[in-house]
Amino acid sequence: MGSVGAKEVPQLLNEAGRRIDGRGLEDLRALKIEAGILNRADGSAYVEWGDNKVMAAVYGPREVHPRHLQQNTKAIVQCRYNMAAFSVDERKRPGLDRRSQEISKVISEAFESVLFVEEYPRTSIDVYIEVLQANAGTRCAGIVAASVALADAGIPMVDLIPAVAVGKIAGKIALDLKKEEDNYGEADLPMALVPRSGRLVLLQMEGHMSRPELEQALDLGVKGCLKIYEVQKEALRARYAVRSTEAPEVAA
Amino acid sequence: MGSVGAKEVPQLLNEAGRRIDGRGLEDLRALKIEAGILNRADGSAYVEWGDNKVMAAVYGPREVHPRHLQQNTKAIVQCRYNMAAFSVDERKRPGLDRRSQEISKVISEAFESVLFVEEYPRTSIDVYIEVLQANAGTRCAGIVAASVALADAGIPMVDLIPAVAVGKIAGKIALDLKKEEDNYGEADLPMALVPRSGRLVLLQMEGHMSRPELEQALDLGVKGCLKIYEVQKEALRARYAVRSTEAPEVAA
Amino acid sequence: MGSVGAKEVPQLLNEAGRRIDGRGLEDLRALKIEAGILNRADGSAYVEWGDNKVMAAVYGPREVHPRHLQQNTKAIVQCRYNMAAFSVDERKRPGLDRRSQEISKVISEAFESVLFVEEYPRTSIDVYIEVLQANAGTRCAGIVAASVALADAGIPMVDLIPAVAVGKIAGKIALDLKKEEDNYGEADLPMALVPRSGRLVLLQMEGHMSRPELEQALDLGVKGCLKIYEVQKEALRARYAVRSTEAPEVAA
Amino acid sequence: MSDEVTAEILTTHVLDLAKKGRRLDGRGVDEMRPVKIRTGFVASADGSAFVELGPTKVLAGIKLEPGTPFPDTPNAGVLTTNAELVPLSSPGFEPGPPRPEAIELSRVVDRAIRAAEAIDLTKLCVTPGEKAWVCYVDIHILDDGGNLIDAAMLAAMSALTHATLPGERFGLGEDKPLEVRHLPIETTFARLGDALVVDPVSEEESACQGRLTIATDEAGNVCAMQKGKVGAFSPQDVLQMADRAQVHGDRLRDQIRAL
Amino acid sequence: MSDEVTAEILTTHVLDLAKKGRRLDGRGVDEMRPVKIRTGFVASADGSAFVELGPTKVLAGIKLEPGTPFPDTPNAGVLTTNAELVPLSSPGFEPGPPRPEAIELSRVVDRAIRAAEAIDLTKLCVTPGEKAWVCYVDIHILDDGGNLIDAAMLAAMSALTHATLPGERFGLGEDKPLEVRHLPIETTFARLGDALVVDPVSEEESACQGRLTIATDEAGNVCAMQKGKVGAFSPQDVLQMADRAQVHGDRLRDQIRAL
Amino acid sequence: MSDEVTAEILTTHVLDLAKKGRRLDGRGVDEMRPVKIRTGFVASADGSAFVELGPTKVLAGIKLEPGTPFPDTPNAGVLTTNAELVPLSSPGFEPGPPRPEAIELSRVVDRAIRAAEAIDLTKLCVTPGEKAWVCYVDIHILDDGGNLIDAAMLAAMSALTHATLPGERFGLGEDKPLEVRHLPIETTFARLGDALVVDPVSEEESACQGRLTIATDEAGNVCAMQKGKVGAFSPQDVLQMADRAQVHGDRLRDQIRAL
Repeated sequence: MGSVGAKEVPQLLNEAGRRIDGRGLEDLRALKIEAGILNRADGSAYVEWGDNKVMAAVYGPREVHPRHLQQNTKAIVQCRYNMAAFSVDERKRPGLDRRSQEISKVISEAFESVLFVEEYPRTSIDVYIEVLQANAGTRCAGIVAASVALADAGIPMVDLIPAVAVGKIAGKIALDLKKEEDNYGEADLPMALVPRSGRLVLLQMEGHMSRPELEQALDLGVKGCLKIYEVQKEALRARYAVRSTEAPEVAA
Repeated sequence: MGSVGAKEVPQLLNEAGRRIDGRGLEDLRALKIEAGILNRADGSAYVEWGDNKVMAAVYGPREVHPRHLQQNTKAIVQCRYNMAAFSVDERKRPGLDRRSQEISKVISEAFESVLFVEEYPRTSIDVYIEVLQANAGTRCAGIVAASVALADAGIPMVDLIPAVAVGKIAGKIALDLKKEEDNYGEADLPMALVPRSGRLVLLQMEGHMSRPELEQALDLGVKGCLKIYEVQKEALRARYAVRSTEAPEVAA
Repeated sequence: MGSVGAKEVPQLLNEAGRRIDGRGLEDLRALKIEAGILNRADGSAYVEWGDNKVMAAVYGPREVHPRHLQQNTKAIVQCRYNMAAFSVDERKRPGLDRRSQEISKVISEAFESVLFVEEYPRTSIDVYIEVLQANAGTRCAGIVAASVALADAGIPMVDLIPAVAVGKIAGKIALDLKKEEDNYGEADLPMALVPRSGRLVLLQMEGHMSRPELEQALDLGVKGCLKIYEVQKEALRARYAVRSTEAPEVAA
Repeated sequence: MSDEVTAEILTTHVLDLAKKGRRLDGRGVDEMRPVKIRTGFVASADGSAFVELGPTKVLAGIKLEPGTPFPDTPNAGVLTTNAELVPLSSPGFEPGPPRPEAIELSRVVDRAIRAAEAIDLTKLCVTPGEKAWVCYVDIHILDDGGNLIDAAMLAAMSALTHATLPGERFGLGEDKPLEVRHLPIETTFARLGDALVVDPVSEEESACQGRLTIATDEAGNVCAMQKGKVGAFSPQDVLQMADRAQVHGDRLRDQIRAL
Repeated sequence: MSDEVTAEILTTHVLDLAKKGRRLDGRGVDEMRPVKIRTGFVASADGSAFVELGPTKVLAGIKLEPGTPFPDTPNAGVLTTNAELVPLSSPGFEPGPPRPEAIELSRVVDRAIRAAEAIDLTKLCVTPGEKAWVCYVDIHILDDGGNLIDAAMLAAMSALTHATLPGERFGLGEDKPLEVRHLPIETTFARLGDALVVDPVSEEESACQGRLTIATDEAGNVCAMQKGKVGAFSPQDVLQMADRAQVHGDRLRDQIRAL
Repeated sequence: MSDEVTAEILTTHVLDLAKKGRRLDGRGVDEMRPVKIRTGFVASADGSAFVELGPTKVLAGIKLEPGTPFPDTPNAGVLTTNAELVPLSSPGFEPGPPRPEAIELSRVVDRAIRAAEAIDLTKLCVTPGEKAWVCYVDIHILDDGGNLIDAAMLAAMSALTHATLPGERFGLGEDKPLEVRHLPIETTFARLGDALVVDPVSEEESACQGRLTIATDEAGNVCAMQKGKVGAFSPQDVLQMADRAQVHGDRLRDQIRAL
């Protein structure tokens, strides 16, 4: 989208309807999720998704810092999305820029929509997302990882929330854009779904979509999320399997 | 005053003793004050004065943030004078620069001099001034607006405080400088008066004035303030008139 | 040390084994210490050491700001090492850069190692060091001054801590480097000693030293510290002498 | 009574009203508050608009100054949008860096202007790679009566639509109107139970179970969306709101063009 | 006893003394504390002065470096004044951005130097629009015994008066004395009831009902004024203090010139 | 039980163990935790290494970009090291400017690389005084299991040793390996009573009476030292640790070179 005045636009879709990495319009990039990869955090997960590498950690429910943010009737959810300086082509200055702060806000709101915050008044549930290598779709990868990390931390949720971006390339609605598609495509629409209710807790969009395209994009995104949901659950099953093997040792 | 190394100085006073906008040395620019123009604020006022446009809002007395600034024996008065990015010829970076912070300080002290702060211990009276369009004399315009906003908020004061700058152009003492006069004049002396006591609660000056000129300037400034005082009172009368018309409706 | 790509290296040691200012390898620069030079501070000292001029002040034990840093079982020691903008050849931007923050940290830890912090729970002992003129060795000069200022403030310590840097110039271990020696030398090793225990509470090093050179450097540094220790004690004796002369007057 | 208790009672009240198809200020579910726009308010700006959306008051000012293009877009000018919740606007002001709400506001307005390609930035290039116009859109929120995003966007687009490229001031040719190619409008909805109300007031924003902003253009495209606040929407909700946003957008575009 | 109670008792005491024409340290109403000035204190600076005003201690250092003139004054050098209340100086230090008192101090000193045209900035231009000297005046407050403005101004003007333009260090000609055209001095007064006392100590500044600083030059002009603190002055008060400031200023100018 | 009480009990336990020559995790006094290094972890970086030192996890990424040499070293490239204790790594994270621990960590790693002359910065100069490579070493602490300095240094040197100078991306010649001249390694010790234990875990760092980090190079030199934490060391302690640091350093250098 941000390609005003840029020089050459690559061919994003070939004659056979294949994308630059060979995928069809409705295909996801390869996705790998591992839960419980950090020792200090209460819950954690690592996601490799196409060329994205993202780590998430959860701390809490715990005391609120700074104290004046504390709420008497519920937990607050504080998400911090951050990109490593070396995660992108041109080195990014360390620290939270305005983009990161906006993303942190909408992800915080997405998770607060599925956490039972009233159960933990006066506490904070802190969700940290570090993008180690970025290739479009990092906020969705962050949500996917953080969902699993929250489950790994044992924090009750309505549901895990899968997330994916749908876009428009060469006039067609396509699932899960990679970097070149995001840079030279016509629209980008990231979303996060609560599978149990069929409702969206995160939704952003920029570009151009007609009303029928928007309908098609939402539909494709929901389908994509449901596939991702399965991978998330599988990662948690693998994690619990390890834990239950470990358990006897600890008990012995 | 800040015209070191500048190229051409305009003629600030013609043969007939008229200033570039046709005023005589003791004339004020046109002044219009409207009270109660904002909904959320406890009190507010809007001032158009020559080519200045300034808005003021008052909140309080209310809890002090941050808490450690609270005083047990009196209210604190916190003024924040700010210029909009687009209020000046060359865009100003948003945020409080050192000039704005200094002006905020002296205005805070001016108002604390006329407010009954001992009546409201442990609270803050917050005065916010936004300069939307600037043409010399904005701190005085801000004080004029804020005075009316404080009265509109129903906060008891010794008196309203009118304010005006006196300057020196082409060797003569002149009232209420506009931008070119301020830029190319020889002195600028902003002041704020308590009409009831005849004393000054704000006084600054830079430039060159001999002892007799200083006396003349103070004298002219006091006269100017007394004219402005009438416009302030008129704005409040108009405001109370509206309110008293409204009152029966509310009571009915 | 920081001389990558620099043009010409001066001759740091002549044929007679003399350094650029005529000193031998084991000689200190001239050192003058005056205690009690400030009125407001609880304790203070001024040090001239070669071309260094450093002032130190101590406040405390007193209430901790900000409050959340307070510790229930001991005093915290907060040192702030700062260089004046005009203290170096090229003007330094005012404010604490990362170097100053690191030095502040290691000095804080050095003093906490000799103060009876358990005696003053929930308080802060604040040590301020201002470098007014800098010529290599300012952190050591700051420690020397701050030690005396702490004693002047009457805060009990295990011992005064003298400090000095040892370095390597033209392949030889040398005591108390001055600026050119520091810039073009091969190593710099600042240390602070507790004479009573023979132990080091501050130790840093950068450059190149073989194992035998390191041993020689530590040995030379300890000897240098013991000389400085005498000057510190003399400064305090002079201070107490003034005080005891003053005392009768006060009592009268 | 504590603030939290007051807030809870108000939330319940707003949601109860919504169940009966009613709103706090008596409006219909799809009824916006009246919009007043006054352009040319600030003489020191190259374009400006004072917008009232019911009690909400917003002032936008445009400044155009020569600068350097970004290295990756050497043939384009630069657009910078900044919204400030100045402390006049509500009792909630705190000193310090801008809060997430203010950052989101700036970015959502900026994104819609940019995504709709409202300004052809290549027209703002003076010398490729060297000199280009920087277009600053500064938005002052003066009185917060709710739905700041829509009010800020109306102010920004009204100010841009009536702005001047000040060539003479910088020796870069004659003054001429800034060219606005498309006119995106943002429309915000809040979910209150099953109701999706347009143009929420502050109390509705606090009570809502999800807020959605949709930017449309005059060609019938959706150009930007932003879900905010805790809560969720079904895809059907989104499509319904997109249709309604288009209607509101078209009406407001007419109003701006008629100024 | 709380700090506030202590402060109140001290204020009452100071005001009671003033009624009888007396002051805390026994001085007369128009009597300044002794001024000691030592120039050339800092070898790394291009000019410096250590000033003691009674127990108040201030160190000013001048640095001159080549830089770029401001676009609107292409023929002039740049003057930058910065005063720091370093934490040695009093128990009131707090980390963080400079507080309003420190900002006011810097600006009041800067304004007087500038308004009096103490330095002819056009003489600091090297190549118009391209290169000019930047003159940094950095002031360290080391011991706060009250009346920092006057002490800081004395330090700044003493340091400037004995500063060197370091041409050789930057390949810009020979070293030569920095030319000081005028010698403004600031004199500060505090109102204690009906008394207007010169050169207030800290306790008098806390107790006062208005503080006024007046800068004069050697030609008998007032060049700058700054009212500070809560309180008020009649125009007659101001004129009386202007006369007294001129006398003190002339005396201190002689002292600086005699260094 | 308060945090402070818990900490005190743990400290006593750690020190009691040390008296008997034992450690919390069963290691010997001179035994390091196992080191796993994976280079090339981040494709967007010009060099990277993911290092595990027991449970401690650190990721370093190298970026090389053209920039301007410093005026006082016109013939040299620029090295910049930055370590971030990202909030994933431990419960102690607080928003705001980096804390002294993080600053010390960055500077200690930076100093060792620089003092050992690991990179010949003159080889990174492109055009003297005008263009030179800037080498950014960014270190992310991901999981804090203690002894961050050694882990960060291992990650930095592993990433540098396997980094590429990306000439092609910037039109500055062919890509080629970044030349690493020396391979400094840092080894950290903690004093627990009379014991000097290598590679302390977090609890040992909290309990210790002094921490010393020693960087050695392959020629048997000590290149950098940093004493941290409250506590003290005798010169004999320092020499003993220097000998031990050399042994550990040589072993880890072999491990990095064998990657």
